[in-house]
Amino acid sequence: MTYEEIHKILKEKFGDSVGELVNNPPSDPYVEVSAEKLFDICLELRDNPELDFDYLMCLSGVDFPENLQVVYHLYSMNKKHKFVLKVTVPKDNPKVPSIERIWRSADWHEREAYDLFGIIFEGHHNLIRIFLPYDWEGHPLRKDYKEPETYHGMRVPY
Amino acid sequence: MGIGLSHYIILSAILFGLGIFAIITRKNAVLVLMGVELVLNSANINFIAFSKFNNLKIDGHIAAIFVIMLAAIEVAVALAIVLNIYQNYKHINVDEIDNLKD
Amino acid sequence: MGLLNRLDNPYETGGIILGTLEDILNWGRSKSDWYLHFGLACCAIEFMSMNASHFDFMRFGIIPRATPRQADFIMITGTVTLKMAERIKVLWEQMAEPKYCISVGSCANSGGPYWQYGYHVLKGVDRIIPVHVYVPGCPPRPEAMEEGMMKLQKMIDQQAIFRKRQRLAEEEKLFELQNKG
Amino acid sequence: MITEIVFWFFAILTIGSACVVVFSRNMIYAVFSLLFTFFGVAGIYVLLNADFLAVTQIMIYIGGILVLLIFGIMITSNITGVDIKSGQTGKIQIFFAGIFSLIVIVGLIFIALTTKWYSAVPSAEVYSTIELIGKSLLTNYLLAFESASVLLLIAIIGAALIARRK
Amino acid sequence: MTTTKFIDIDFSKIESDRMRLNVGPQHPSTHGVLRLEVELDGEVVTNVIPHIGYLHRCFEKIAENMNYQQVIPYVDRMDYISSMNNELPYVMAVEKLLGIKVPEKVEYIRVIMAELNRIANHQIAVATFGLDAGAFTPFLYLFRDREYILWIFEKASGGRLLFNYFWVGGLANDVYPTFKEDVLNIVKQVRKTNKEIEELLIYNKIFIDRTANIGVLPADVAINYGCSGPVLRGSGVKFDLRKDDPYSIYDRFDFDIPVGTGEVGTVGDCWDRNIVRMREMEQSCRIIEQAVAQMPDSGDVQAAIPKKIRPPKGEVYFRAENPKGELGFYIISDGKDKPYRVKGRAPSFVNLSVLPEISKGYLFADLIVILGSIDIVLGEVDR
Amino acid sequence: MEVFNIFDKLLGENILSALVSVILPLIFLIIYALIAILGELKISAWIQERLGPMRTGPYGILQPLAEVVKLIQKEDIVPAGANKLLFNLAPYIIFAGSFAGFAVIPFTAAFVPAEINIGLFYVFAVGAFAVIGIVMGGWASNNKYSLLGAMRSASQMISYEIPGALVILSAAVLANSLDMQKITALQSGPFWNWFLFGGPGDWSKIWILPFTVLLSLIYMVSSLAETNRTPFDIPEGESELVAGYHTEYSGMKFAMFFFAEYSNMFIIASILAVVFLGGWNSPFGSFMSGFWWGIFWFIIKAMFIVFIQIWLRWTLPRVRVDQLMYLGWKVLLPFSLVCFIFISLYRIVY
Amino acid sequence: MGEYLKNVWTWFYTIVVGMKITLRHLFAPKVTIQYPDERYPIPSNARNRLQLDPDACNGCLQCSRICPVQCITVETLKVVPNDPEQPKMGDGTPRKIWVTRYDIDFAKCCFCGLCTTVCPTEAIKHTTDFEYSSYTRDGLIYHFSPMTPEKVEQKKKLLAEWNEKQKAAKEAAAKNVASSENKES
Repeated sequence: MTYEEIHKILKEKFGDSVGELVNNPPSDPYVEVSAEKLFDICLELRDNPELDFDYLMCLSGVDFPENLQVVYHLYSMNKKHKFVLKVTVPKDNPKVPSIERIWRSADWHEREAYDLFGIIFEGHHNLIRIFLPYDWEGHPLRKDYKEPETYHGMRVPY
Repeated sequence: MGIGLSHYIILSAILFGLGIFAIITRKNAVLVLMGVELVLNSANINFIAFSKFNNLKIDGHIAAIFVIMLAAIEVAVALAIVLNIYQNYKHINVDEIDNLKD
Repeated sequence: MGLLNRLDNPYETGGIILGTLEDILNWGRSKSDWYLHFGLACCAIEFMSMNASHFDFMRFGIIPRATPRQADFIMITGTVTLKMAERIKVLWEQMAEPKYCISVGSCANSGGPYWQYGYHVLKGVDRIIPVHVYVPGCPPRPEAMEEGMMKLQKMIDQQAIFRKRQRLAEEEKLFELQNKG
Repeated sequence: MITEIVFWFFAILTIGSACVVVFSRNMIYAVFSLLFTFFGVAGIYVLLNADFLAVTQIMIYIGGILVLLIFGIMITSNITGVDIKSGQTGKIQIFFAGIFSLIVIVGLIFIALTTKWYSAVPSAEVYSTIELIGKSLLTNYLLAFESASVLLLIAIIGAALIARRK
Repeated sequence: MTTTKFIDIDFSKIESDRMRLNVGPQHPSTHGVLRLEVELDGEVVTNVIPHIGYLHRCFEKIAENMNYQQVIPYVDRMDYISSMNNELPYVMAVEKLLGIKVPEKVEYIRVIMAELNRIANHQIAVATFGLDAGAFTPFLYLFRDREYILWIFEKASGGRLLFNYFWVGGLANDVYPTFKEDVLNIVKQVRKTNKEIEELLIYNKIFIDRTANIGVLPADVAINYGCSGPVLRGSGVKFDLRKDDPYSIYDRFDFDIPVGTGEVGTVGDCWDRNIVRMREMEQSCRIIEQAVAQMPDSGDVQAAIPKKIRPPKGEVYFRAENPKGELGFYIISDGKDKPYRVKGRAPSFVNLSVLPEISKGYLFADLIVILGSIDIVLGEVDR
Repeated sequence: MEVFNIFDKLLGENILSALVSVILPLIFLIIYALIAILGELKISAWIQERLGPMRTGPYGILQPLAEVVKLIQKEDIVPAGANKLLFNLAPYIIFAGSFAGFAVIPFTAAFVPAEINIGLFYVFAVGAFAVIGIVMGGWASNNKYSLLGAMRSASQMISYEIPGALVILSAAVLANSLDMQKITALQSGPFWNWFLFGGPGDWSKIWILPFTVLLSLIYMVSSLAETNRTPFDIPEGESELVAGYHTEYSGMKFAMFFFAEYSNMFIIASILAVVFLGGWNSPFGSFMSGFWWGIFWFIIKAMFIVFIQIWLRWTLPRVRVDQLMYLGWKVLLPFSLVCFIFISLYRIVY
Repeated sequence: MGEYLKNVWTWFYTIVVGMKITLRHLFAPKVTIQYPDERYPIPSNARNRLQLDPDACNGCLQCSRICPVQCITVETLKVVPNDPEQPKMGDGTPRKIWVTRYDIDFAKCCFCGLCTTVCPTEAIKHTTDFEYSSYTRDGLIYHFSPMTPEKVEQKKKLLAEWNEKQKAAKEAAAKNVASSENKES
């Protein structure tokens, strides 16, 4: 199935929660969806036998100057088609529903996005830091992040 | 003074007394078992001592072999019971194991 | 005490027994170095290559040990992150004297490629434990690690156990420093 | 002379380590000093010309029973700690137990010293017991031997059944 | 930060006779610096909690501060065992953003190098897997062969382990004249050693008993966890990006996708994951032979690209079949000479997350074997 | 008949000879251990197409010596949480257990440190000390890896004592003795008189020939398990338990463990050599036999078995704990029982 | 039972097969290269220690700019036209820039080879020398510039004087212009 067809199915089912398909090559086409409906949309994407997205390729957080974004790259093993979802959340309240229960691979990816960007995935069973130590402060992949001077008595900058 | 029969008997008597003391005072079931082992060992010393000082009759040795065998059996079964008790009570204090399992 | 004092004197003034003894002890130490099996990152792969048949680290009498208690030296092969640094400190403390440390690769020497923006990388392992030999490279060739090892052996060989050859060792260090510039 | 030294050595080893077994509050010390008790008893056996029994003692008591006991303690205690304390019963109980066992010991010693034992002077000629033991086990004591083996079998099965997890 | 939580384990749930064992980060068998918190009931593993991040080298932050060319050395250091395979998706992602096509010869050299590196990677994987099972000698036989491959890499690119060889738009330099013969010799040597390893290790009954029926990963669980590469194929899923989503020139070669069949145990056990790697080495040999035969002798090794790489505004997700699985790069460009965001979708990172799922109920010794069969590289997990 | 009275022998009139018979094995043990360590390093290296130690003395032959010199100097650490007394005691108990076995090993026809008539049984029994020592050390270290390693080691050694004992029993039935000297003497003559090939006797021994070969294999396997060597080195399996029960040991105490392992290897090897390979007998009948030749043949045979142990170690992967138990209880035990029964039947018939 | 016996046989058989292979390797020729005595011939393009040819370096700073890890520190001074030395580059062209400092910190270098590819004069090159481990951290910082500190000071002074002169000349020229303008007006 092409991006347009998938988008049409989603649009019919969820209406305004699904944004327009943005397609400007060489970038991959993507769709912006609202954070509230994300869980249902993902469930539909996985369980609709026509769509059958059983494989979450990648989940990335992005820090744009005014807001944070989570990007979901989906793939279907059987149908061999791809799809890209984007969720935009404000910086002061970065809350996205967790889709860990739909694709287990989202578990660690969400923890990573939480660790590095501070995006809070609601409903995640174990949202703790994954790379950095548990007592680390700040989310380093945000553009305004300043590295700490010391950590446990060890100097951090060169 | 050469080492005579009485030396061995006294040695085994002391060992016996110590074993009895351990059996009475110890709370832990495994330590009680260890007391029993001491008692059995003291008995064995007697058997063999008597055997030696009786013109090397072999009967004492046979008896000792059976005692050793019995000790092995006893420890195996007793430890199995102890493990079972531990699984039910989470401790093996013999004084506190006083209710029958229903 | 008098005897001890005399024995304590350097070679030249007659402490021959202790001098020879020290030679033997140093020989044993330098020829039989057991390392702590401790790989961190890319350099660890080259380190494995060095253990493999083509380079055969064991030629130098070096045997891997899994526990720090039995190891004589530790090779920090790879990037030390802040999360890891405390563990390395503990490991170092667990090792039995006499102990040595070789820092292998740019990352362990100074943070390497990550020294600038690596917010989670310790910039040089010498900030937490003493380092005896620095081996440069990213990752160093297995031969380079062996060369570093030989440098360490040379250093151990001339170590002063009974304070005999302190002067010699200092001279050696000075020479090394001058040669670098 | 030499026999005496050896006897006293083993007697003191046995009694001393048995005292540790009985009085130590640390279960680990207790169980490991049992090793020396058993070893001492084995030494006594050697003195008594019971070579086969001495080796059997080492093999079964040290190699088998002691290991089982250690496992028992390890499984039934918090095994991660090194010092495992064992509680003893109340002071009065200890007192009475002490009195009782002292009476037993003194009584036994009294009996041992006063009784006129039939004591043949052991002949200087000593010989191996292993052949005799083997022969008598399969002749005079055959019934006991066989029933013992049946008992062992039952004990193995029973122990396995009891200890098995439900 | 208000939301920073500490270790999440609910200690009240743990029974008193369970033992908690801390494996790593300084443990001989964790393939780097992984820490596993293992809950043992006797010898049986009841729960595993991986703690990663001991090699978190801030790749994504650094990539935002480098220009597109300078990122390549850092990409090398992600999965340091198969650097060529790492560079491939990155440079192809940037080329896709730029919209350029590289010369024919470059494609062939890239494929040959990537497949050689795949062999080298699988050699390490099988070797360390054998080491986890306690076999030391096959480890050294495989490392001996890997050394010959590294010699080719060094002659071609100058680096033994980290190459910086694939550049955006081409290669750093052309290969040396006797390249083809060397590669064909390697293929011969690899086949010979693999046969020996199969006899010595893979079909050894002790090894089979150690690995068969252990750590069974069913296909649907594997897909749901996002596993890829030999871990997924070991579960019997015939999924290989070189065939299913062809990139570069992989559609020109004839090769098979080996999958786990449960030859000695259940489909998806450790032995299957391992045998997939063994068989993949053979397939890589086939690809290399075909590529060497088809490769043009002369030609450019660098496409015409501007000196300063400034891709247009946009974003791209490009994935390729790394030896360990699907390696994807998600690059957002804002039109400047430095990428706005680079996210590496590391296969090991995803594959490792399946470990708690497949190691419950096995013995502690099996846990080590299961971890070895997943074949992770911590540089990639932690990035 | 010789009498087991080691004390009379030790402290009798001839103290000097007694001392010699104690010290000689110790010296031999030290020299042997150095050679075996070097052999292990070199053979493992050659199997792996490497060279092994090359830079300590010519071809690295001084390597073990350097290691000893180094281990003497190492700091002797007692971990913070450890039980000091037991921690320090354990290596000596293990070493004593393995060295005690040397008391009865017949090096040659005329020399055996302490000749006793139940030698085989004795060697087997003193092995029990090693179990206790390992458990002691593992526990006292206050380290979970050590403890797990010690528990595994103890259960493994106890399980494999049974098939081993059955093999010894079969040998005793065949030889009608437990005296190692006597067993060796029985196998005098050319090599087909060895118990490996059915022992001395007429052609009827062809019936038990497969069983004796099988028995020697069973003993080889169970002895590997008892000495904790690959494929049964689970207690110290590097990939699981860092170094098993001696994880926390350093310096000289670790060297004791090391020594004990190698001396155990030799004891096992010499039992095999005595029981199945004719001990100090020359393989060619009376040709090349005598006091010194006896020592030569005995050591050659024992060293060959040590070599096989090393060879196996560098060939095989490690088995798992439950497989080890399976192998011990469900494979070796039935097989050795069958062999025992057949050999007993043979003895009854012939 | 059959299964059981077969299993036991496979155990035995595969072990024997393995032992056969290892025995064969025991007598096979060894592949070890005994490093300090024998060496593997390192290919000429291998990337090991960097070496600067100070004669060829024209101080363009490209290497320090391309370096991903910023391990190259270069400081330059302009050559003044009235310098009494009038230095020449390696190929004979007159030098325009003094390289007063050229330090490479090999404790940071990642040996990616980017600096060698951007160098216009091939002054910086990878050598095949890898044996330069050091007892101290500072021993890994290499100073390639041949100029002594005194000489640098001298050149700095020269440049400052020249700059002064230039400035003065410029001012004078400006004044001249201004005065001439003044004159004209």
